[in-house]
Amino acid sequence: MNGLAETLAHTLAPGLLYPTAGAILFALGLYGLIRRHHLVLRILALNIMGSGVFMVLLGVAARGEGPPDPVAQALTLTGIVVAVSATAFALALVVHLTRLTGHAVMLPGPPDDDVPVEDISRETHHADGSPADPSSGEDRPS
Amino acid sequence: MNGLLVLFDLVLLAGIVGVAWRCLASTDLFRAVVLFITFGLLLALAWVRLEAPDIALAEAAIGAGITGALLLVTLERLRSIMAERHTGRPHTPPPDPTGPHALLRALHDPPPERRTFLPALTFALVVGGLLVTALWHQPQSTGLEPVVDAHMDVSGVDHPITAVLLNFRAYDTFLELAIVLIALLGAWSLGRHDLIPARPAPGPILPGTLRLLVPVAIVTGVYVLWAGSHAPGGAFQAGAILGAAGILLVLARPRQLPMAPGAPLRLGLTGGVALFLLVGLYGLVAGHGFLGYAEAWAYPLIILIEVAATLSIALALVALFVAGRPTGDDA
Amino acid sequence: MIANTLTIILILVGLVFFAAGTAGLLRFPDVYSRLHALTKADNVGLGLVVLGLMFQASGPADILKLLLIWVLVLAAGTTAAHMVAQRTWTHGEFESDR
Amino acid sequence: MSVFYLAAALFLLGTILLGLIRVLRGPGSGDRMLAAQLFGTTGVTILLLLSMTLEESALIDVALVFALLAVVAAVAFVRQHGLPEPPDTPTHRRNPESTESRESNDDR
Repeated sequence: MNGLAETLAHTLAPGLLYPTAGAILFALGLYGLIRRHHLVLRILALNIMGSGVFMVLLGVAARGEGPPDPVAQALTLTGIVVAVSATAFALALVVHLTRLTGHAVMLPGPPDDDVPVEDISRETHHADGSPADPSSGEDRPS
Repeated sequence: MNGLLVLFDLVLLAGIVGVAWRCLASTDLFRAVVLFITFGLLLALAWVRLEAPDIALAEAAIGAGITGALLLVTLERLRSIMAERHTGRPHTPPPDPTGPHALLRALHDPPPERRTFLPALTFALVVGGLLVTALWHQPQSTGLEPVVDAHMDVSGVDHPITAVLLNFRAYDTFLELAIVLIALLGAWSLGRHDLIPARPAPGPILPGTLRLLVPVAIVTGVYVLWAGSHAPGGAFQAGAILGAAGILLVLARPRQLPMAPGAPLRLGLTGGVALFLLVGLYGLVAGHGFLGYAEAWAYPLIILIEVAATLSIALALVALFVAGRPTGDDA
Repeated sequence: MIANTLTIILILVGLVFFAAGTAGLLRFPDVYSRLHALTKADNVGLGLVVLGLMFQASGPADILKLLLIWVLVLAAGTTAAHMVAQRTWTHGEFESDR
Repeated sequence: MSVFYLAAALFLLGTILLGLIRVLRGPGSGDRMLAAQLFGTTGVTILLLLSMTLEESALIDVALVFALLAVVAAVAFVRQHGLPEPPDTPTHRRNPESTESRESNDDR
């Protein structure tokens, strides 16, 4: 009984609980990165993976007695600023890609060089059930 | 007390993982972005629990102020580009979002195909399982805390994280400032910016709030920068706060402000890296090694670098938010 | 002792307002009524908690910071509510953009 | 006393998790934004309570920064409409007059 309580206390200490959650976040982000196609969602998935890494770092830093490891915290701080700059750059790239090709979606399969980009974007709209109607925006009252 | 703390940790972590999962499972991008903003808020609470108030401060400024605004504005840019391409005419008034048309597809991602489910799940489970196993079997160690603690008296500051960032591992910070600058150069290489138009604010509330918030943000930024030498705070957090205030100003300004002229803007953006490099080279010449300081000079030099780095980070974050080279500097 | 009791009472009443705000956010039928519910949590809920914590603050600097936080959240809540309401009024409730 | 603060913080964390239902259901983006706004305020309160429990006065600064920047996302949400066309091509070079007229259209 005493052994069980001890194991439980050991398992639920922040130094072990948070790194575990960080690993779960990393795996979750990886899963989302593989399965979702919209580039903004993929950037969010990458950010979630990054947060998982930060959580592992900070959790390991907070292990044991005494104050947490300042080197790991400083590295995380650096990482957060780098992550936000990279996110901003990636989002700028997505906007530019959308301007050039008309969609912000990474399509499955190898790119087909013969098909114009416009057609690919129409296909996605048909695929999810509602046909794209290029003229529908025009008879909107302004 | 301890049981309650464990319960708090468990609820918080369940919330964080749940929010991340729903965010990545959303078909509606707006929903995903709001969930991501909430994710940032919960993360800040987690950093507090991990005794990392410095990180929580940075997460608060970046998560609440910068990432949210960046994602929301990106969504609107995508919507506006798609609207223009689909109607074949410039997007003049905002598109009517209640209309049943393909415009909204810009902010929509269909659910993923079934055939990627098993491979993706297996891969993620294997990677996650390996990570958890590795973390659970990691030997106990105190990390570098005793080493940092033993050298605090030569660092020139009283806050261990600032000492690590600007003295013991200054090259990290130097390269990080360079990366921020490179990200900005990348964004500028994509062309000129889409300026969010200045608009007369409807009603007195928004200008009133701006008049309250922007000065308080500047004071808070300076305070956080000053606090960094002895308590949680420092150049990144202060830069993020000032950057968020700048983004607020870019978003909400009621009149077209005069464009920042090219040369001072570029000087401000590169100031942090340039000053850091100069100090580093001086250290090399004076025999303290690259990015080393003489002990007596450590405090003033750290403060000098931090001020320049704060300004550079704030300017770079605002410029990254605007995304694109400033107009009117073809020369 | 009296200060502790006051703190506990004020925080408990503040929590009631937060619970009511969340309940309103979940139960009310449209944007405008939800907005009404959550501004109560902003203004009164946080206000009461701040007032309660002031009795425990360690110095005048902390008291001023607590007051400043409350004022800032008041301004943010007012502005956000006003602007969301205005956007909903002019652009519709966006029932279809899910 | 600190147990009371912690219990209160836990309660508020619970209200955030409940409020997530509104973000998931929507239906409108305004509803989702309002929920995020409420989470911001609740987060500030949790931080204040935790600063008492953990006796870490730096957390008041974190709460201050959250309170300061709580409005940015909401402003971005409202003011994002009516971005101009891509300014990359010479025909789309910005000029102030056209911006003004377009904006007055937007705000009608």
